[in-house]
Amino acid sequence: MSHDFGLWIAALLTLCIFSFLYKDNPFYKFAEHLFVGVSAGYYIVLNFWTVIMTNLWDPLVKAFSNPGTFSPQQGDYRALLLIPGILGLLLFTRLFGKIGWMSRWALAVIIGVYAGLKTTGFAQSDLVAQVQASLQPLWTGSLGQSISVILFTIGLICSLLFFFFSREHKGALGVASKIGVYFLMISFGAGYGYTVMSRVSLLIGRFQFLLEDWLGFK
Amino acid sequence: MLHSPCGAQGTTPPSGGMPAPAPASGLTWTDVVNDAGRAVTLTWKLSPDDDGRRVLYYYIERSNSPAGPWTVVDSTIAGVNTRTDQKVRRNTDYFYRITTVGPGGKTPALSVTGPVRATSQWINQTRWSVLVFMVMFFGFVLYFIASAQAGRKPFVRRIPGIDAIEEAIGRATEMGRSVLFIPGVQDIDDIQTVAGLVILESVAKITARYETPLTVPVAYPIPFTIAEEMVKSGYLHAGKPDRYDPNSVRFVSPEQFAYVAAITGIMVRDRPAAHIFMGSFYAESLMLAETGFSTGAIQVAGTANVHQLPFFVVACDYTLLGEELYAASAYLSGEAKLVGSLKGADLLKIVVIVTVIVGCILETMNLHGLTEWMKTQ
Amino acid sequence: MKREIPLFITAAIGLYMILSFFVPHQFVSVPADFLQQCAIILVAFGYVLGGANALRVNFDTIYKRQSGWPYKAVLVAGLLTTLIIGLADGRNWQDETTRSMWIYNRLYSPMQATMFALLAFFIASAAFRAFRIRTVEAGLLAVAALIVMLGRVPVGNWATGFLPHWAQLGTVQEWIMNFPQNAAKRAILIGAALGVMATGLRVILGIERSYLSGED
Amino acid sequence: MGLESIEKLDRRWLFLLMGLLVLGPLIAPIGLPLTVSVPVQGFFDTVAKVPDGSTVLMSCDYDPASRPELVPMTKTAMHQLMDKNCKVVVTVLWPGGPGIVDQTLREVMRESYPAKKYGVDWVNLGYKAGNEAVMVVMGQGIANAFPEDYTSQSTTDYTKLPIMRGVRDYSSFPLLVNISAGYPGTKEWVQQVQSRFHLPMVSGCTAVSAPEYYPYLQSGQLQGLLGGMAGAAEYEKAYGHGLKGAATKGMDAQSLAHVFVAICILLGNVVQITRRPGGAA
Repeated sequence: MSHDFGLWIAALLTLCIFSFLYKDNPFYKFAEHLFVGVSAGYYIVLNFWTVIMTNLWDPLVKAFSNPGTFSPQQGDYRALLLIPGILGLLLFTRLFGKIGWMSRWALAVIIGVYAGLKTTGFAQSDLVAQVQASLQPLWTGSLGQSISVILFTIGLICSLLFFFFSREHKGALGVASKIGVYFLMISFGAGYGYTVMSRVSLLIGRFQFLLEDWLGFK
Repeated sequence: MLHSPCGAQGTTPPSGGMPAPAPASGLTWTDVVNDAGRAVTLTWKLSPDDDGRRVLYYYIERSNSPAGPWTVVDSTIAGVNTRTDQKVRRNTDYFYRITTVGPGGKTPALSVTGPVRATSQWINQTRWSVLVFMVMFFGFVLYFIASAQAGRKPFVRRIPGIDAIEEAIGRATEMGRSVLFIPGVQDIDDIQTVAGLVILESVAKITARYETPLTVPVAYPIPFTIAEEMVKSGYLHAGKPDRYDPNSVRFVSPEQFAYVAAITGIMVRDRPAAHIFMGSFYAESLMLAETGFSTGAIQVAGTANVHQLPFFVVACDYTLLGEELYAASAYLSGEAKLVGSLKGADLLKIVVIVTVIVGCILETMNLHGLTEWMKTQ
Repeated sequence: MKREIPLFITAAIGLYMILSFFVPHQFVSVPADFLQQCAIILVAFGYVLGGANALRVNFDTIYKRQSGWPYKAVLVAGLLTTLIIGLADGRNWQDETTRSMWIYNRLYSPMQATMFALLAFFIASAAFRAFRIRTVEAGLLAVAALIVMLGRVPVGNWATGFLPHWAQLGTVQEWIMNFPQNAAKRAILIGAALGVMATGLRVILGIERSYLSGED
Repeated sequence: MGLESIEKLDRRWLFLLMGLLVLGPLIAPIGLPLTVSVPVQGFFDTVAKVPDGSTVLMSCDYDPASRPELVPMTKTAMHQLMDKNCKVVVTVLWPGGPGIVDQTLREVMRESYPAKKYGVDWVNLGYKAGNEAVMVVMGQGIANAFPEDYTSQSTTDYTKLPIMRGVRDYSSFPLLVNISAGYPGTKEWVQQVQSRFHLPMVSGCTAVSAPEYYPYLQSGQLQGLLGGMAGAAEYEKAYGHGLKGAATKGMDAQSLAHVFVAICILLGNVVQITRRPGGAA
């Protein structure tokens, strides 16, 4: 058995969480609340040191202590970081009822940036690139391979038709979307089976921690 | 990037009496296109001694004048004759030379290349295909929105998973228990979170109408802030702003599994009768859905994360798959404008299918034009 | 004005970000980088709001002695301790020997790994209940799951070792992943991309704007 | 137990069974049938062909998250090399790795080779930041990239670390053993070192990244590949010597768990079919 105090804490918390499998109990409740508190605190600290200090405070200090080096056209827009600094402080107006509407400016900036970025990002990586990758020769010279590719193409088209919203799924569209559902179901089943391995590995990892590190069982 | 701690000064001791390698030569440069003028690509002829023993690396050295002083900006291993310098300032003249490094010492190239100048471009030439698809899509959507506003409300098929949301809330009301809404485990930069939060507004409208308590634990702070607005707005639009409970929307923790621990706690202790999962989910999907199932609640889920759909499909009563999640907000609101955008997406699906069929035929005929055109960077 | 200004900000920034995807020139790309930086910083400010909400809700419960209040006290204590130690540790709070790292290694990371490991159990209980072959769809789901799951461990190949190579579980498993599974996955990705684009457009054009429409 | 009681089975029985099936083999391995596949045999044979007494480079590029898969490989490889009286120089390119790697190797040495000495028969040079750049610098001289070992002793002080006397650059090693969890790892070693210095190389990697490395195996750039826990277990079998391998135990647990989930699916269906007269679905 280990004589490391920290290891004991870690092992006991591990057991507290496993106890949830039997039923909800005070040990699990304790671990759950501790975990929520510690992790929330951790993320606040993380964002403070890695974003607020690194991306905002340090560049601002540099920009204002040494103004000569400020050159926006080369991507050095440090002094302008005052803007997000102020908008960020405006977020706190939410805590003071009446003027809470000012926080929406910050929200508007965040939403605008991500809506624009993701719209183009997905258009490229998940629309054009995925379609592009699906353009493949249907006859590859080998019968087995060709059948697989044709099957792939049919599956792709039918599954896409399943997502058709503006027509009732009847007639030809009904047949195609039904085939699409079959493909989706195979995909979900396969996805489930594929994941079993890594989940079991995680459990093995936890048991090894308890057996080897904590109990010293080799 | 200066890789070597030995740097340009070179402390490599000559060993075994091997002579310094012959220099590399013929350095040429091209400006990297489709960028903001921040990179140049350099290509050179390998040293004649580059035979696997006598040359170790090439240092790429840069200077602002042909006379030096030279700084090593990058290096390649022997046998590699090209590198892109991504640390240049645009519209600035540079001079480059290649220094060949071997066990026997270092030899700078005999000539210097320059002035080298990186410039920026106004359009990314590799993204025309994306632009075409996007313009087409936006055109379709705007057209159908306009036509919907003109009074022609487009038809939308039933989406059972979405109808199930109201049913689930109805049952929670009958049982006198609450509704639990989970807007996913990702931050606002994931558009699924936005979609989930938009659905939350419709859900809040229904719970306000039925006067059923609503609990919304949120993982990240900005979605939490928006969720507050959404729930307030839902209660306002249902005409019951006084029923809004400021404690119904709670910030929990961005740590995925701490968030899950808290939610499973709510599930087994408060016993909500309806669980609605709408947004981006990862490994925790199965844990949420299985624990939720064991409490006997009606569960409706929706996510576009392909790898997690299996777990919702097997453990929830209804699951919105991929695009259905995004369609849900339009469908729930029933607003003609929003529904118009669904019709636009359908039309683009036809375009995609035609592209796939035509593209596969072209590829089979050994014509690669379309595939090449659709390659992006 | 309380609604129009935010709507205008979202529309202008959103369209600008779309433009910056196609135009690499510095007049466009540099402000676009700056806007992204802004979003990251604003999101970080949000954490303080989140922390304040967590403390308010939980202090409320503790103060009113509602059921489970001692656990809420554990939560608050955990949050404040981690926060104070993390700030006191200074910039190098993630060094190997700090108290923050002790909290991370001994509290945070074992609990996280154990929660994650619980999935192995749920995967069994869901399999028992949910893979019942009532319809063709459910049958495909169950059969695909069985093949892929067994094809990924040596036992599967051992059990089908007498068959020709192409019919062994490992090979079939790989084929399912590469063709049918991939086809459906790609269709979902393409559909979801259209959904993202539609949602993005609706947000940018201000058709979807409830996030800006509280009571005042 | 009647079928109705299976139908109403408390899922906690399933949890318990799952827990026991994973825990059991970890305590008492059963040794389910394993066939050593070609890439694993290649790994074993390549290591076996290294001249006895030569110095081998082993880069352990992973962190604790990959422990169940990669630690057993590391141990078996160390065993195989030590049995041949080889000397082993260990490097780490993952920031979270040195702790677990050092602990693993010291354990192997303490338990199985107490006569061999740190600094003489093996050395752990620890972690160096820089990914591929470190590989490149190592080509100039191992001591240039790693001026100190994990215990902060100078790698050029041959009185403390006599093993380093015979180590100059990649040409000092007849073999590179890479245990890799992703980036930087096998792909980078192949591109930066194997293809450049023609240093024979074998790799052990996680199950997730194995398909990515198969092409290197086909092209002969890798002489052997261990993929995930299954690869580690097969390697333990190939090595033999009655090694009580963690991967063999883990693989037993993994296989039993998979079979158990499969039985859950089948049992669910048995209940389903027998519940309805005629068994029609």
